[in-house]
Amino acid sequence: SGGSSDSDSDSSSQKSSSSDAAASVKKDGKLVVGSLLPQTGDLAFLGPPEFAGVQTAVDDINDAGGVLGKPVTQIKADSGDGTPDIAGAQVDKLLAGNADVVLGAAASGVSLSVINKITDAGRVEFSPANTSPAFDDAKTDPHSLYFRTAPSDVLQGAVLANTILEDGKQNVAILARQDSYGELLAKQVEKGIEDGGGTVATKVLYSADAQNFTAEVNKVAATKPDAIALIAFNETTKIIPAMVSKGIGPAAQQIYFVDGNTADYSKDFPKGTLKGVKATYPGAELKADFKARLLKTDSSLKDFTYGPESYDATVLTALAAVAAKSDSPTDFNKEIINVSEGGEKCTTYKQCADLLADGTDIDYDGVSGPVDLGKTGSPTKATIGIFQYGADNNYTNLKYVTGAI
Amino acid sequence: MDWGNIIAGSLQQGLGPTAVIYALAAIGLNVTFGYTGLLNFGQAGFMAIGGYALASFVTTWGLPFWLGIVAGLFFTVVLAFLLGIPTLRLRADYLAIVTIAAAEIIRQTLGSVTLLDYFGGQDGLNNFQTTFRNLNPFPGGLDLGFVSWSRYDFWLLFSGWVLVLLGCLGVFLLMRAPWGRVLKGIREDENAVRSLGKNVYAYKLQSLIIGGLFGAVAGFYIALQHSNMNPSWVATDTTFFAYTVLLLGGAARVLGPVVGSIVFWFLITFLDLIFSALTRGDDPFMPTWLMDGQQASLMRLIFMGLALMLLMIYRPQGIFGDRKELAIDAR
Amino acid sequence: MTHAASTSDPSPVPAGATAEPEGIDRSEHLAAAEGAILRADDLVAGYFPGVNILNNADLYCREGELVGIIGPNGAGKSTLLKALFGLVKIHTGAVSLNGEDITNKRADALVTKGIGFVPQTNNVFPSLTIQENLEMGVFQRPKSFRKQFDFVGDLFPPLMERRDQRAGSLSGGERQMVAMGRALMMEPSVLLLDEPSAGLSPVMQDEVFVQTRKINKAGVSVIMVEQNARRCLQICDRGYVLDHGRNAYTASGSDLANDPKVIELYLGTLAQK
Amino acid sequence: MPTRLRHLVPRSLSLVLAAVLAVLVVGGVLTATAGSAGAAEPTCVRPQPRTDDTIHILGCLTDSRTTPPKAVPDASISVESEDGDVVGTDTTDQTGIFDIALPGTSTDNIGETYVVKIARDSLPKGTKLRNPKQEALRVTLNLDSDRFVTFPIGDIPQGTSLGTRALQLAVGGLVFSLLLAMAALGLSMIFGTTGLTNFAHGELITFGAIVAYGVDRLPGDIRVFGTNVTMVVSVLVAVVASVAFGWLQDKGLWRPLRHRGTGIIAAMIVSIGFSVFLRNVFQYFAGADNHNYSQWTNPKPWSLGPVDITPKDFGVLVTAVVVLVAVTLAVQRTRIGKATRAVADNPALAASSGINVDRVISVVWSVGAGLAGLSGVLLGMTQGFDYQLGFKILLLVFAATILGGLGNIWGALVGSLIIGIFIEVSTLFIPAELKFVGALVVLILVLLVRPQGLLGRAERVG
Amino acid sequence: MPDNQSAAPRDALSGPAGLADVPHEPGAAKPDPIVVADDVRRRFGGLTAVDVKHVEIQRGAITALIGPNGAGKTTFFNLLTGFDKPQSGSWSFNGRSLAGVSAYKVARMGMIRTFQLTKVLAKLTVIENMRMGATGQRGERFLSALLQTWRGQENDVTTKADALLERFLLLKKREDFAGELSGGQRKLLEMARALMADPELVMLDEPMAGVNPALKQSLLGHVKSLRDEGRTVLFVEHDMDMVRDISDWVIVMAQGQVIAEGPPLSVMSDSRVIDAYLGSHHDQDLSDDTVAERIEAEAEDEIDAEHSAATGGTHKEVSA
Ligand SMILES: Nc1ncnc2c1ncn2[C@@H]1O[C@H](COP(=O)(O)OP(=O)(O)OP(=O)(O)O)[C@@H](O)[C@H]1O
Ligand SMILES: Nc1ncnc2c1ncn2[C@@H]1O[C@H](COP(=O)(O)OP(=O)(O)OP(=O)(O)O)[C@@H](O)[C@H]1O
Ligand SMILES: CC(C)C[C@H](N)C(=O)O
Ligand SMILES: [Mg+2]
Ligand SMILES: [Mg+2]
Repeated sequence: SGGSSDSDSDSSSQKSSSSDAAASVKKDGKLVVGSLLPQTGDLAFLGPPEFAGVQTAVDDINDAGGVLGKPVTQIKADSGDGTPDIAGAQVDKLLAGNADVVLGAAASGVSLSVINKITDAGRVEFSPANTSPAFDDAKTDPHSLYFRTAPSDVLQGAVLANTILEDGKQNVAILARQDSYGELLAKQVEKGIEDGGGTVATKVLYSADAQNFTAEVNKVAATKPDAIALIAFNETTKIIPAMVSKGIGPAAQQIYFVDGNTADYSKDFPKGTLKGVKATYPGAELKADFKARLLKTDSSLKDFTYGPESYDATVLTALAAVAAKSDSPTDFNKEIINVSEGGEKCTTYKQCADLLADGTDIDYDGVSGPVDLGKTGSPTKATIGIFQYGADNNYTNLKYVTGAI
Repeated sequence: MDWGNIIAGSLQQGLGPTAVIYALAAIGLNVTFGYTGLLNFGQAGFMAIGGYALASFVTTWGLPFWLGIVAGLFFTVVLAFLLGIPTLRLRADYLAIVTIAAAEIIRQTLGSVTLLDYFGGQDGLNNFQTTFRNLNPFPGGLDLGFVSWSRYDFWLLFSGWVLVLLGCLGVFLLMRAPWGRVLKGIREDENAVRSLGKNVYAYKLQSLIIGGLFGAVAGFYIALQHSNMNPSWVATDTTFFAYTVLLLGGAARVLGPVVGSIVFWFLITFLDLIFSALTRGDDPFMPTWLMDGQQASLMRLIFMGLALMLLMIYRPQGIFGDRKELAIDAR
Repeated sequence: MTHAASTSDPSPVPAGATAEPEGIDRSEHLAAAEGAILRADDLVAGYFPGVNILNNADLYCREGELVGIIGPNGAGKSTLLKALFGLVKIHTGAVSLNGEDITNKRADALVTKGIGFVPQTNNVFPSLTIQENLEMGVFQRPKSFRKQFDFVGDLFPPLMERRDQRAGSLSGGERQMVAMGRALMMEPSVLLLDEPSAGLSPVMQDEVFVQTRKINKAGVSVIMVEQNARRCLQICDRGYVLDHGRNAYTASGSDLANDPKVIELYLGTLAQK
Repeated sequence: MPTRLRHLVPRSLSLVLAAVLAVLVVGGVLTATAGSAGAAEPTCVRPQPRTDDTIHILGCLTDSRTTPPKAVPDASISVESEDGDVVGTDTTDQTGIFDIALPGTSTDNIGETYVVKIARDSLPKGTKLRNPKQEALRVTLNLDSDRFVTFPIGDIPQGTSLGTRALQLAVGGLVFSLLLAMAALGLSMIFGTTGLTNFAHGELITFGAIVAYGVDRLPGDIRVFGTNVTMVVSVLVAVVASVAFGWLQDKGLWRPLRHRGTGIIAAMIVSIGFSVFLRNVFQYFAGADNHNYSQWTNPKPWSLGPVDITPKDFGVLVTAVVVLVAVTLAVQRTRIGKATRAVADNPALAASSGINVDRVISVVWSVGAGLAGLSGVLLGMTQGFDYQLGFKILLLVFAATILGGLGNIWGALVGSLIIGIFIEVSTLFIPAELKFVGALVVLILVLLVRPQGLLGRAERVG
Repeated sequence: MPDNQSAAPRDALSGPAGLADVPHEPGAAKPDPIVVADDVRRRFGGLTAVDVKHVEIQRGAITALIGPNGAGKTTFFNLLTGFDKPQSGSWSFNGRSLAGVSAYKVARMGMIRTFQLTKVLAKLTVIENMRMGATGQRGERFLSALLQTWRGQENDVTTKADALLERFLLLKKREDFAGELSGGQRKLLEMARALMADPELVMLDEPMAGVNPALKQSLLGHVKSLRDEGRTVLFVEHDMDMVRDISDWVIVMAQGQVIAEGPPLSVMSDSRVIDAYLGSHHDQDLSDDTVAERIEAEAEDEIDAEHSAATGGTHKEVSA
């Protein structure tokens, strides 16, 4: 992929008329994917499935002959989600390693902190997990180099709100992490609840580096809500005990989790702590065979969240490079949306690549769903799962809901 | 292990934009701490002011880039006054804590939900770097064969090192002059200096302002380098790193911060690359029960902590310092 | 009197100047020091490695003797006392107390052995009250506090008056009294005094010298450094003149005080007018 | 005196440990149980799930003026299309449920907007919509599932009154401030004696929490007479380990530094390095995640009048008070208190007075680290911990110490109480995320007026 | 009260000569006072450290300020030079009121003091310490420091500094760090540094405490030459030989108040001064045991006198 000899030719999209152009990266025939996924930080528990998804995809692609005749190589970096100062230097590492695409970050907030850096350098940023609606704003991505396989929280917000109303809760408190993700998901949930006739008792945004959350929890408790939506990452393990000691724990209140904190807590809490908590996260039902393949890549997986999305993001990148006949990000970025929707359906890299080789327009349907990306590079349709925690502090599926954005 | 890549990668950081940022921040600390003896642990606060002024002027208020720069410098001076007037009469250790506290106040306030609309909360601000990018006079990046920088990074580091050298020249001229002598005198005993008819307070304030201005410029470079300004760039650790850089090079030496920064970032990256190489792959050199990739990423900080300790213990004067000068009992 | 060295430099030069006594004959010291309660032999000591302040200094003090040390500023008088007391590192040479080697022993261990010390500067605990400062003097034997406190209080009545005032707020002379008082609290058998009279009013100075003499008469061996040289030589049994980190002259107090060479180089004629 | 000193450590330690033990056992035994309210008439009994591909609009009307809310039957609801055509109507059943099927399949309906209306006069007498203007809801369908709406009846429950909240916050703040005080006392003692501004003090706090966690995670429970005392043992081990850690740290690091004559600023920088080092070592071994202890993670609160306090917090509170009183008295009653100040003022002179400076400092380090470690475990018990536990509150610990006056024991206590309580109570008026900011601003304001801290003393010039 | 202007003729009235007709009483008016203090009072808690009704310092003369330990001499220095603030009172220098004027401004006006506990700038070399003493240096302003317009002036400053160092026997230590000097050398450096400013009034706080007698003697000449240059010297000292030798006028303080004034010989024979301060045997040889015994016997009375003088009527203790 690209060396460092950039040229200033404006090869980026129509959107960027007012701002300057992204650098363009020369093609060198080798597609390098850089993964910027959480190894440390508040989302570290979601790192393993994501890494496994990318790795599985890279293996599949290379088994099928690679891209443009060469195997795809992967560079790993830590997005350190929740502590954005890690991601910056890690992106430098990826850029220096000539990564053509940066798969990540997981947290929307972290992605925002590096998006300019990545796309200004003329690379594609492709997140499997960002759900903040902010990325659909053209200002956020002036060079059209940002894509994602996770659906905007417009959808998750609606599903969560509907679930809350379905449970007969009318006056809901929202406790959310202050970042692009928490803020905007909270806003969507609030909107959904108010549209459905309910009221939001209070919406408290907390700063993730707070040492404790007693004041926030007190504030929530003081409004005596019917239910509480907790939009958080790993700090959930601090907030839940604080809620319990304020008398608004899962035993006393219906509590809702979201993608940022839906995880296996059997090691973290005594039995029964989370019993009855409901949760939502994007992603269609995980097919058994794909789950088995992820487990083959990483046998220690416990959660699978965003594993399929990571797989699909990797495959879509590869397909776009094949379609553009170039590994230059500023070339293949225009093909990513094309290969994801409209055309002959195909479901594996090999199948799709063969079709492309025949000059057919394809529509890749992936393991995470149909992955039809819209104009803004985000899925236009997606499935959200609704789950419930049992006494073992682990979650099981209640149902899946599909919706359009 | 690919030594070539490891060395190249380390050099790239050691000479790259990050080293520029810390060199600038440390030059500022050198003036306030190294020469004047003020234990200013609030350098990150000045960096925050610089970076955020630039970012918010452009992004939030849609004002010109250069106005953002001017504003950054202006608010830095304002902050130096606000901070200096109450605190410069405090004892050294009190001053340290108060300045840390002030930096945290700034950081947490700028990153707060309350001011979300202006400063972007935890995610910070984006899209303010365009003017700077467009100023880039270089047609391409810099490729030295074994290390290379992209066009933007090259511009950052070129302009940055020019500023660093100008800064050093300024510090050199100032510290050779009687002005610098007064600062050094204040470091030793401010009452003595006062008894000789020098307005100690004014000098301290000047020192704080100058140190802060360097911090603000470092803040600009933080924002520009990351193309983003958010609170985590200016956490307390940032100040600690800047101190490490300064002490590594040698406090109260003109070139101390520059050499310190280059060496620091070279070593940090070097360690990082070594340990990640040791733990990479399916069959890593380092057994996984001992260290996995995630733990490997901590090694550089573990070493940096150790290095800072050992440095202060065995070579407290840094690379350039004078051992004898340090050994003199200040009392 | 003994001219341990002959110096031809006429000016009263502080350390760093050229007048360096040479070729010291140590035999007399070796002979006389036999059986002394405290003796230091051939001390080389300093603050930094490589920079010696004491250059082969000798000193002894017999039981019940009052030894005075005078000399120009920067000669190493304070350093000598500190070296005796384990506060400055001795590079070569030996210090012994009652025949026991105490070279480079920790100061607090020497206190246990009965040595007391009043430093020249920083000789009080500023954040402790006067009474607490004195308590520190008997830290190892808190039981004897009352008795000693009364004794020191009689000696320096202002201290009794102000016993609850923090030493840090005291005037220079008041501090000196506290410092002296603290050392007396511990009933030492050997007392090292570094310029105890500095900063005191004349009447207090006299009092310090008289009391020192009295304590000495009671059996305490005393080594005192003084810039109030004439007074010091008046009361001491034996005096040393220290220059450039070694003893330049040693003789009985009155002999030294009347030696024209010593007067010219170290004592001056001011006080005689 | 050396014997005196040597006795002081075990004596004050055993006092502290006994107190910890007693309180923790009591706290453990007192774990409260709460009964659940009796079942009422069924409300909102939902229809059986369907398998067809249609979308329904459902809801449940309840009157939330009673607890638990009562179903509101016989209210009529209608759904209109955007153009005003009625596409379906229903009246609520005995359990309050209404259920209106929309025409067409789910795919037909995605993206459609409907208006759901409630007929106000069909509501039973005395019931009022919570929001009288909200008789019609516009809903846009974007999901392939049934859509739920609601028409709340009865006022929003009254929030807790300001006074009560202030009281509750103050109690929470009290617990926090006492833990802060233990850490601050340790910091202040170490500063007071060695003059070291110890930036690695936060890591001493974390150390306690981590050691306890290590013990806690050993397989199996530790039981005495059938009572699970794992946590009690963990706390004790943590305190002992912290004391040992403090002692070792002094012996292995700080004492050699002192003997080399390292200046206080250099030592301060060493402590920064040590802090970075330890923090990352902690992360190396304990990971970056937040952890909770196995016992008492989720105790139910006791209600003492308007104030909720969990038995755990109560236990922590009592432990902290006992320990603080014990240590403060030990320092005040014994000569070591004065000895520490003497050493602080002038180590050389202290040695000249016969004080074994190194031993005094050793004791101070041990006790200071023990206090920090204890505050770490207890903090971990009240709020969970991660490798940054101490680092994140270090600034507050400093603020507390300085607010009171550096090196002054009582100052540390007073400062902690002010900071800890202020932090919590201030959230009534300022955004919760800025609560630390508020405390730090208070610190700066106080120093403006009293540069030497509340209980500190000004120094003499000249 | 000051009726003089700095421009007033100074011939006959100025200097030691002007003191001839001044009455030997506390608060006596001088013909040409440079410093005038009125009702200056400083309390620490319950202790009144300074309570000066009226005092004038004669221009061009050497005035000694003596008094028992704790009499308030250093505190009075601190008050005059702006290092401390009194509860009440007014004082002026050259007719200009100094109330509320900060220390550095006082120094700039030409009133330079030294400290009883020396304050050298340890990590600056001796010569740098000296240069620092010079006033009105262009290079101490930020811009001219940056623009390097201070070179010429610096050379002059250095020449002057070297001359002073030579006189104070410190030239050998020129390039050493001041922190390496012995206690006495520090005193010397501080005094020399104070002279760098060409002060009109030099205020020395126990300048000779700890200085070797031989050196002290040679320094006295230097202090006298300051007077010959037209400067005013005010010093605190406990060394009576020095006071007698060089001072034109002596002011005695006790318990914060001025209790006596006059030329040295007359003051030293004042019985109150002898009682409170000197002791009746300060000239006698202690090596004579009978003298020593006598002193010892009388000591108690004298000390009682001194200490009641020092603590005065206020017996309230200062709370720590
Ligand atoms: N703490 C120190 N660090 C380095 N050098 C020192 C220190 N103290 C003294 N010196 C040096 O040691 C030499 C001897 O000093 P010392 O204090 O022993 O002299 P002194 O004879 O007591 O003089 P004085 O009568 O002035 O007190 C001096 O030249 C001084 O520069
Ligand atoms: N900051 C302070 N707090 C309390 N008391 C003080 C303070 N400063 C000075 N004093 C007291 O005021 C009195 C006058 O002190 P000062 O230092 O002026 O005495 P002095 O005349 O200079 O004595 P000396 O000759 O011993 O130096 C002393 O009793 C001293 O204890
Ligand atoms: C991994 C996910 C929890 C990330 C989250 N959806 C976000 O956008 O921030
Ligand atoms: Mg000395
Ligand atoms: Mg005085």
